[in-house]
Amino acid sequence: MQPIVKVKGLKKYYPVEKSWIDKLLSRERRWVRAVDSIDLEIERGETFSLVGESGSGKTTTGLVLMQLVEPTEGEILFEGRDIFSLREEERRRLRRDMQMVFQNPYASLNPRMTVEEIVGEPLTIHLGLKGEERRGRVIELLDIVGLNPGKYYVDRYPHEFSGGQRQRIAIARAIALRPKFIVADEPVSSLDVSIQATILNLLQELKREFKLTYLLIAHNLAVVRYMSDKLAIMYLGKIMEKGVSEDVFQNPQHPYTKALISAFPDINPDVKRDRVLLRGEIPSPIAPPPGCRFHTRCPFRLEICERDEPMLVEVEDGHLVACHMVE
Amino acid sequence: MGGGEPVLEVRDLRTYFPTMRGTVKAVDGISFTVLEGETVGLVGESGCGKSTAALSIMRLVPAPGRIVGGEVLLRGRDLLKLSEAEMRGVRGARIAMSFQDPMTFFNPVMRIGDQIAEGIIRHQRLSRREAWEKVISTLEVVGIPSPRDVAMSYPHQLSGGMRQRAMMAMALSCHPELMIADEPTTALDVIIQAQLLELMKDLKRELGMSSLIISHDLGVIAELCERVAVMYAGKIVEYSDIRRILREPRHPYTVGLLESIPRVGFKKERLIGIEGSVPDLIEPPPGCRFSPRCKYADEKCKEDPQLIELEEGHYVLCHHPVMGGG
Amino acid sequence: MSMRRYILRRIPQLIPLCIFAIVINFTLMHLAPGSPIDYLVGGGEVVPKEYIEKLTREFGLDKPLHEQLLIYILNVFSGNLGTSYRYRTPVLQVILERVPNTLLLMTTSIMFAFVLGIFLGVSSSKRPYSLVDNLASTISVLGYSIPTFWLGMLLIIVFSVYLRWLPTMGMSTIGAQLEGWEAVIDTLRHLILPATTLGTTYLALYTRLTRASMLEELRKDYITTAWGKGLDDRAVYYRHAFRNAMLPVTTVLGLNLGLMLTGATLTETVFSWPGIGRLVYDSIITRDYPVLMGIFIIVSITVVLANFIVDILYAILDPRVRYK
Amino acid sequence: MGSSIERLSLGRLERYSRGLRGFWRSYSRNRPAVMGLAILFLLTATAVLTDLLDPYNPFGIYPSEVLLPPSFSHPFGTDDLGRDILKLVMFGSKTSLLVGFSAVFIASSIGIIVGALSGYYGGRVEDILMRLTDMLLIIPNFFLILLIVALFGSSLRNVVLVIGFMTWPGTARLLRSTFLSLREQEFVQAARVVGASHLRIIFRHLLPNGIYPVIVNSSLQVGSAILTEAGLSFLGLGDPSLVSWGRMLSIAQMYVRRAWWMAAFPGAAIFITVMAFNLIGDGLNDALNPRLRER
Repeated sequence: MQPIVKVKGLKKYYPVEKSWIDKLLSRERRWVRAVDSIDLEIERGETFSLVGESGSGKTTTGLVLMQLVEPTEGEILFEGRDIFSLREEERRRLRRDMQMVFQNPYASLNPRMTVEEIVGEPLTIHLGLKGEERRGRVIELLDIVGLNPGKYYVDRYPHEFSGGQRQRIAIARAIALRPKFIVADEPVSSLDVSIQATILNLLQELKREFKLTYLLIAHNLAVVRYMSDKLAIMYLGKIMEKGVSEDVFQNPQHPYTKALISAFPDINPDVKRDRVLLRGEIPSPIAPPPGCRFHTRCPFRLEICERDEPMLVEVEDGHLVACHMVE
Repeated sequence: MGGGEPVLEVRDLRTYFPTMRGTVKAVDGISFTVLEGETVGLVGESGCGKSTAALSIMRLVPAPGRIVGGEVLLRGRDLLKLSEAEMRGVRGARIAMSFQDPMTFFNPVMRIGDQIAEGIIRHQRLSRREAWEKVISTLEVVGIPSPRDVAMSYPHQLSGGMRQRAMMAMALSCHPELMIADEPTTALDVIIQAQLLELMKDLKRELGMSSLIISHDLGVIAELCERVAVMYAGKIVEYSDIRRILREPRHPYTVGLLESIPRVGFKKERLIGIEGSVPDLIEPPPGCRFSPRCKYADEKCKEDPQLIELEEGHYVLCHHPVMGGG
Repeated sequence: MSMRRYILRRIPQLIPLCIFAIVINFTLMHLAPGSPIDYLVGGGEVVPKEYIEKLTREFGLDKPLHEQLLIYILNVFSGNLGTSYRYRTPVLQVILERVPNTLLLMTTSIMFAFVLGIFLGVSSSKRPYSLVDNLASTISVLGYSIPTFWLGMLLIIVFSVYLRWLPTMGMSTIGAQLEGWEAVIDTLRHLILPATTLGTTYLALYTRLTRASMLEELRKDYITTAWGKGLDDRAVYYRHAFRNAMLPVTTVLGLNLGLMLTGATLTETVFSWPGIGRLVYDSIITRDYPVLMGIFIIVSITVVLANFIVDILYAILDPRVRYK
Repeated sequence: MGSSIERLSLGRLERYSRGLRGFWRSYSRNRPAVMGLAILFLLTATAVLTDLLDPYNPFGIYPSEVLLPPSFSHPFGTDDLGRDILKLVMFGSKTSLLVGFSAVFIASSIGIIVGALSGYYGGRVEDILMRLTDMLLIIPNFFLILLIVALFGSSLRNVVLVIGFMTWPGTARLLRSTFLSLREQEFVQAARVVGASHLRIIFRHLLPNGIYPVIVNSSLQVGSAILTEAGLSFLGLGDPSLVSWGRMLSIAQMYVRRAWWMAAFPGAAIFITVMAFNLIGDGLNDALNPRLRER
């Protein structure tokens, strides 16, 4: 079957501001290599997670996918069509199929719009709905996301809602046009733990009900494990490991993945884990280390790691790792 | 571990904020104790009053908030009865506090070293040069590889992890009897968070300090603390040692909280979560504040529950404590 | 980044600003009714023919427009701003003669306003809505709204006309041949009213800015940290809040320098203080356009330079700018 | 705010009136600001009604009544031509308000357009626009206005146009910086994801959230435009065919020793008017600033 989303050789470099001295000396322009050549395939109906720390490039990947940012290089195929070769009009139509849920529900809802206007906006833009018809649909959507009865909520402003409720409104907006694919960028990380669970469950239910495909962007490995079918671990703009979620969690291959998993504090009081502690901090994406990008912090570093960049290699069925150790 | 004299005793502490719409009872009668050499956790979701509780202990509640009642005993002496000048001698010297986001909690135009030295100069009457020597050695203690460079830096030049370490160093610099850490790892990435958690465990072993850790993350609390108080809507709803709370939570809120947390350790088919949202603290629900979200709630829950000791050292504020764990 | 590099990086931004002012002048000269010659010698009265020819040559008025502009810019940079119609001397000389007087007036008022304004601003920020705060707020609202020239006239009416304590106008008593200390005291007596007038405007500005900025800083997290270290009021307010509060104050003051010069102009007019401002008034009355244009250029360049200095000051105060 | 409390749905009209009432509640808490508003009403009424009620000719000469001090028949006294100062002051209000409002209308329109465009699109043209804005912002604009008015004539129309065209950069800068920060906000990105057009984003999402500082600023700008006009007139660059407070003061200068009232009353009028706008600006700022609103 054709994957719903296919990312090929995606690169996104942001230029670094040059001072006039640099211009005068015609120094080379420097780039922040936010995403540096990654490939992804997302199958219909699955939840694919992008995992990494801040600065890993996971959010940028999501923004490019949602056409909020133009890629530097590479292509993105949605149902086989390269979205960046489409005309403006077609691209806008594509938004009916691709939607997004943002990280911070306190920032993602326009504070001067009512819930009806917020959730109804895509309906007006794409279907030209107005008045009672639109209102009815919005109420329906609110009921679906668990804000029921919807009619008590349609006329309120975002500031009258708690964080969890706001995220529900944002989700209602995202599913308003019955999209096929949703990018969820850290959808619960700014919510309280007890609320997180309810939102995650809602996302799961909606996925089943509307046959959605998710790209989940998250740093919380526990959330990722709970939600995803497949995942890719990113570090400094590159994919370090990817595969079926359970394979990766039960049998992590890349030292970075191991470090990530062991770093996560757990509430199980009986397990004493041996942490794979990493030294130092994530290097600057302007001048990423040569060879394997992770070698500066890797506890198992070999000489070759400083020279050659490891390729993604399949270690078991569908489980790929970019590390010289496993080659 | 533990078992010593109490360093800090908080009794029936109340801190209220008058607002246009009414009084917000941010902290509404909480009591707990930190023993010599012990680490106590204060856990709860945003808006439950845990940070206000910490600021109340330091008597740093921002206006218009006010401590309206209770006692804060530091080795038996009520801090709320001290004059402002006496209290200044306590802050930073006997109780030190580190804050959540070191970027905003450091003065942006002052060198890190000067900011740490300031407290040392104030409390230990050292010269600037001597203070700086102490700064450097304290920065070494918190595992900063090139302490001199870091001391000479401005906050924006450091990474988040470094800033958090420097913040730790600032709190430790005067050897306080009690250290309060407000969300010590929240602003950090997992890997850096792990580094910091290990550091805090090391420090605890080496210095044997008493501390109070405030966090929304039970995982962090579970790694660092011996005892934990769970806060909900301005009150402590459960209070016991950490293992007992994780294994046999008794308050429905604690149970719900534990069931909401996804684990990295194993895949779970379904999380439970707690429906509804944190109540308005101006007009809290009558009786038990958790009752509107509680599946066990009944008529009785409209009355104020009392803190009961279910077994030794395990307190619950509930009419219907859950039996047999979550 | 070092301070030197920072300054170096800023310098090229100055030149276009200066040129911009000159280009405006040049454009106005050509757009305004009459020929550019009128705006180089002024008047409209009969000017000797050879002088017109000399100017035409000097400013290349027979050349194409873009060359003229270039010649004009070069002329301005070498100090040639034309000739005053009224004084029959080079404009630059006329203006420069007045600069010290304006500087005396402005520095006196600024010093008075700076010290008092910052004191008021800081004290009112310590206790918002207290008596001091209300006083400071009232002063700043009043001082911000009061027309400088009116305040000057009121002071003259009260202190010179009715009380007869202080002189009405000028910088020195006319006719009195004073020397040494007596001359200094005489000047100071003349200075009091204009300096108070001008100072009131600045006072309002400083008080308002300092108060707002201090309140903003005192709300920030690092202030909690400072209290948490056990520091006393003085350390928290001055070592921490004040230094940060001065950052926006310096920027806004740089931008408000034009406003301050406006105040100076109007004050000088009221008190016949022989500075640049009074020169503006006299030039308007006598239609001495070359001087008026010259003043615009000089004032613009001064403001641009002052802003440059403010920027550097800012970088000294704020390491985040320096090390970006 | 009590999100669990059930409330019946509200109509659009009711929502707006609710918003308006909320605004007024916080605005009216600021007593000086209410006073400012009252003064503004009074002034507007004066400006409108003077013409209608009193066909008094402000340009006549009354030699028998020259320089009379305030009295019952002339509460503000008379000037050097024997005219009643109270009436002149009333006539002057029209000039001041006209200059203030129209100049600021021009300045705000330009400022909003330039600021919105450069804040939203931020391309090459906008770069240049912003350079121009910054330069105009630094160049001392009173001197520039003065120069232009001196060269091109001091008719009311010129004065208004020049003030209007020279004072927009502040607004542009303000709106641009607001737009720049709003543009990065998630709700604007969300609008893009939903497929909103540029115009829709500007008008439905950015402007409603970014216009408030501009409104506050405009109110303050009316005050300073009035001051600028008064300053120009005082320096002899006012419209000679109109009564203006600044011109009255300019003439009063010559009679400072003999007739204090000639200076006192027109000046007080300028002072009170400018203060009214400043107070209104402060009040709007407090009422529209969400951070201060909850207190």
